[in-house]
Amino acid sequence: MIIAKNALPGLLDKLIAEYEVYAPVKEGTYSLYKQICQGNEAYFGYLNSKTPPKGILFPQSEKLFSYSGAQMEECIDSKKKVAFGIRPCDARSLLLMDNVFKNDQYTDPYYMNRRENTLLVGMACSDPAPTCFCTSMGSGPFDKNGLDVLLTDIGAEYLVEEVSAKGKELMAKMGLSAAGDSQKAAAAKAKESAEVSCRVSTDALKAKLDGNFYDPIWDSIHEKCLGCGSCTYSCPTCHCFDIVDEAKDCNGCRVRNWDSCMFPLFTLHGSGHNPRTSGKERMRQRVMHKFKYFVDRYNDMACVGCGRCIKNCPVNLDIREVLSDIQGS
Amino acid sequence: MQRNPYLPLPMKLVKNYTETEDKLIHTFTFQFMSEEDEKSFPYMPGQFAEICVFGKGEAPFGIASSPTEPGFLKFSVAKVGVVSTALHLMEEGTMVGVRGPLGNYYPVEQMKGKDIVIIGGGFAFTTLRSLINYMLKPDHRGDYGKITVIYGARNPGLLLYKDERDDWSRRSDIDLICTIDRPAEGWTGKVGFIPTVTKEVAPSSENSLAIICGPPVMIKFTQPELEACGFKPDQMIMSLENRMKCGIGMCGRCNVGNKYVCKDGPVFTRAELNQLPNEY
Amino acid sequence: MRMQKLASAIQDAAKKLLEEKKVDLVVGFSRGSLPLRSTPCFIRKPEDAAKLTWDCSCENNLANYLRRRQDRVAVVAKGCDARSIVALINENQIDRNNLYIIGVPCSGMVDRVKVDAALEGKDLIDVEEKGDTLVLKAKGVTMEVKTGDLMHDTCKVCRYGNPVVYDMMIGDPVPAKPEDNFADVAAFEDLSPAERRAALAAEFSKCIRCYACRNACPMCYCTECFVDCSAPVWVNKSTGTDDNIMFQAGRVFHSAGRCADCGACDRACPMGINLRGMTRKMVKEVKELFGYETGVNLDDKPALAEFKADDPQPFLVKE
Amino acid sequence: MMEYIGVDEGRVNFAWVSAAEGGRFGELVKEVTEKVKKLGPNKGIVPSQEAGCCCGCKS
Repeated sequence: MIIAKNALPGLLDKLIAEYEVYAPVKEGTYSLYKQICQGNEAYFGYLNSKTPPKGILFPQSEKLFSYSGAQMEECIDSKKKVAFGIRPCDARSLLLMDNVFKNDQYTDPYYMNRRENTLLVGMACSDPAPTCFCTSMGSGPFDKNGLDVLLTDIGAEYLVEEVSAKGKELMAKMGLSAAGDSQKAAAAKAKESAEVSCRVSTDALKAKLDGNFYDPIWDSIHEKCLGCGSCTYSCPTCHCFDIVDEAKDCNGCRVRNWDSCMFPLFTLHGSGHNPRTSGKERMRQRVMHKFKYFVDRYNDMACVGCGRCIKNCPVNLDIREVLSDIQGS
Repeated sequence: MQRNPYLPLPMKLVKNYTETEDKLIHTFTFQFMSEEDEKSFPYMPGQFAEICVFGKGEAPFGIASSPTEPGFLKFSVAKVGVVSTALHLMEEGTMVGVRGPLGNYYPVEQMKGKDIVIIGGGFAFTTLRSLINYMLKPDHRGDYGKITVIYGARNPGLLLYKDERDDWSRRSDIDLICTIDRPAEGWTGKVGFIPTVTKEVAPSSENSLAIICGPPVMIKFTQPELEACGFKPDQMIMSLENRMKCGIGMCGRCNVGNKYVCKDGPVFTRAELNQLPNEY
Repeated sequence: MRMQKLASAIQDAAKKLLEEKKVDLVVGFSRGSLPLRSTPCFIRKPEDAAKLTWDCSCENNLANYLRRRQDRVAVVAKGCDARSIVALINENQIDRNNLYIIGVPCSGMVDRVKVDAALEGKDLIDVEEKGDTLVLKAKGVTMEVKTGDLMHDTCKVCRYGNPVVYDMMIGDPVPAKPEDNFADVAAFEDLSPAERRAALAAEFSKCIRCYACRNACPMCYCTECFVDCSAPVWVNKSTGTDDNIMFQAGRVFHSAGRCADCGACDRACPMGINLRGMTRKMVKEVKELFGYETGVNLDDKPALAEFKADDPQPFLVKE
Repeated sequence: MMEYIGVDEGRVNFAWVSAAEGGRFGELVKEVTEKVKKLGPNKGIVPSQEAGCCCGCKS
């Protein structure tokens, strides 16, 4: 199907009537995923948002339940949502996170409930950024898996391809005109021309990480890292969280916040002992978790190559260089 | 959708008993509110639970009571952080939340037909008490061979479960050896660090398993003594402690190597630990 | 090409220091992995000194890496780094005789946020320095911009471009800039409390509590930061706007008389929040009340560590 | 600084009272209490519409 660019706000308004619609909104020199009230607030000028759309399903601060004394009241959000304009790499990150929030014994109701009630309307990347390396991490500028609908920019219009049954059912209600052959050809041409310039080889990575825990290379890798949480909080596949209570005497709520393995408090024992004392252990944990432990447990690398950690690092510590240094050592 | 794993089970504090002379460790007894609550909490020795003090927070503690003692849960807690301090000041009758049972448990099946050596140090004797009571239950006792318990602490005032220890020392089917680091007046038992006492007792490693719980330094020096007695890595079982929040293998903080201490542990054999980096 | 001359001068200096074993480590900048980005680097072998570079994007404050070091270190320090080093020496965090300072006069570093704004979100592919302008190349866009327009706000009012302390100076001093009149702070002060609250709420609702501002600041080195403290909970760890503001206010209070206004917090913030809006208020207060500027000379004691009889007390309630 | 980030004037007061000046301390407390009472309840740093629930979660 086809939708004209200037008709997009109208389509969004139709969606807003039925769903909570999240779309990238312009915020100074970058865009963020926010819930929009009108279609025209959405802005697709930036290639990708500053912080990942995982915040829609796994918000940075989320009330698990509120209580007064022993009376507890769950706050599970099961409203119908649409994440509009999500890039293929972010969609893949949600697939990776599903492994975490639904393991063999437990299911996280907060994330999974939202996950089942959220439709992912994706937008293909016509010109990927120099920091993108999604094709090396199992995704791609036009990769469809994880998405319900995929929009492709062909000049004045978007080609709309339904990917999943839910996507088909959603788009059927929108009453869009069918796509002509010329538009389909234009979309195919756009697909060819979208070329991810950066390649990161990872074939020797897992084998290397299996054996190099005590390798002195870790001393040099972390040296310029300031230990802030900027990379982990802008990463779509980082899922670590902290649970704290916010209460006055015995009324309050239990809150789940994002947490980062780069903070010392992450592993500080009550006795004061901290297994990860310095930045070296913490940086090693971050790389090991994404490229070895996650692979050991879920057979996938916890990275989709979106490049946000490269752009947001205050000291330009580039994960691509870290990976090539490790494989080269 | 399954039960929400983050929601604790309401329980009532019925006993807040000061366990040690220096008042740093209290044993708390919580009572289930209903029969069906108790059924939703089937646990085994070695597992732990997150105790939620409303208004303060949540913290993980090993379950000290044994499944063979129905109706309540016991925890021995040292006063260290926000939650444990709030627990220590809690009057009996207050409601708390308990989330669990979490983690794996001592391999009771694999221990059947074997001699068991239990070595506990300091206040890490909670889950060991649960295991001992579980094994001493009349219909379980027959499954296990000789039980030797070596339990040490800095001074007599720090040894937990005084009355139970007297009962165990009177029994013939369990060999309890209590030791303290330095001589103290009025103490008639052994004196010496746990590694030296282990050397003296020299438990035979033939068809037996050793379970060690205690501060890392104690484990570090006791392990070679056991190896000297012929214990192989897969015959030594340990329980690890790490900072935990979710307890269900999602929040990503308690991992040692690719294993989550809260879900794949806290009980590991020395052989498993040898494959993991020593980052704990 | 002034910057190229500086870069090779720095390389030679570092090479000489390492060869003569005067220092074990040289902390400087090397080319970053992105255009117009340089990244801190640690040189231990003389032959690696060639990696060192100097251009208008060496924006990080290297004083962060010099605290509590046992080995002898040389650092390539621009004006603001030197002030932070002096402040840290005054607080006994750096041992002066273990530190060799290679001073580099700095006329200002480029602000990435301003480059993004100029390119309207397109990614920078290449950059070329031509005299005092920069040619920015992105996909389908090439523009030439005066470097002065892209400079950090800090650098526009920086009066200490020439390092205040150094063992060796590279390149000729830069002309001093006019007195800083804290116009931005005065403008914010003139707003009504309600307007101020609304402006701060809008700014700090973007904060994701990644603590890059705290970790990039050379003066923030507490072992347990008040944010991580759980007994008592000074600030909630969730990202409520009021908690974000209280976190930043707490941080600013702790930097009273210690903040050298180097702008490292602003540069590190991924969300582009104007943190200096708050920190500079404290710098202005300390300057007005005690006539004290941080990190300007070595024998100064930190402003709040000493008192004089004639210290003004305008804030006391007069009965 | 507190006023700079939006706390209304008059809510933050400093005074230097020696341990001996009991009377002066009493007066000061009375005076500050009246001043703050006139200002009314403190609406907090963030405009009220967002400080509704107890934590920062937007949900």
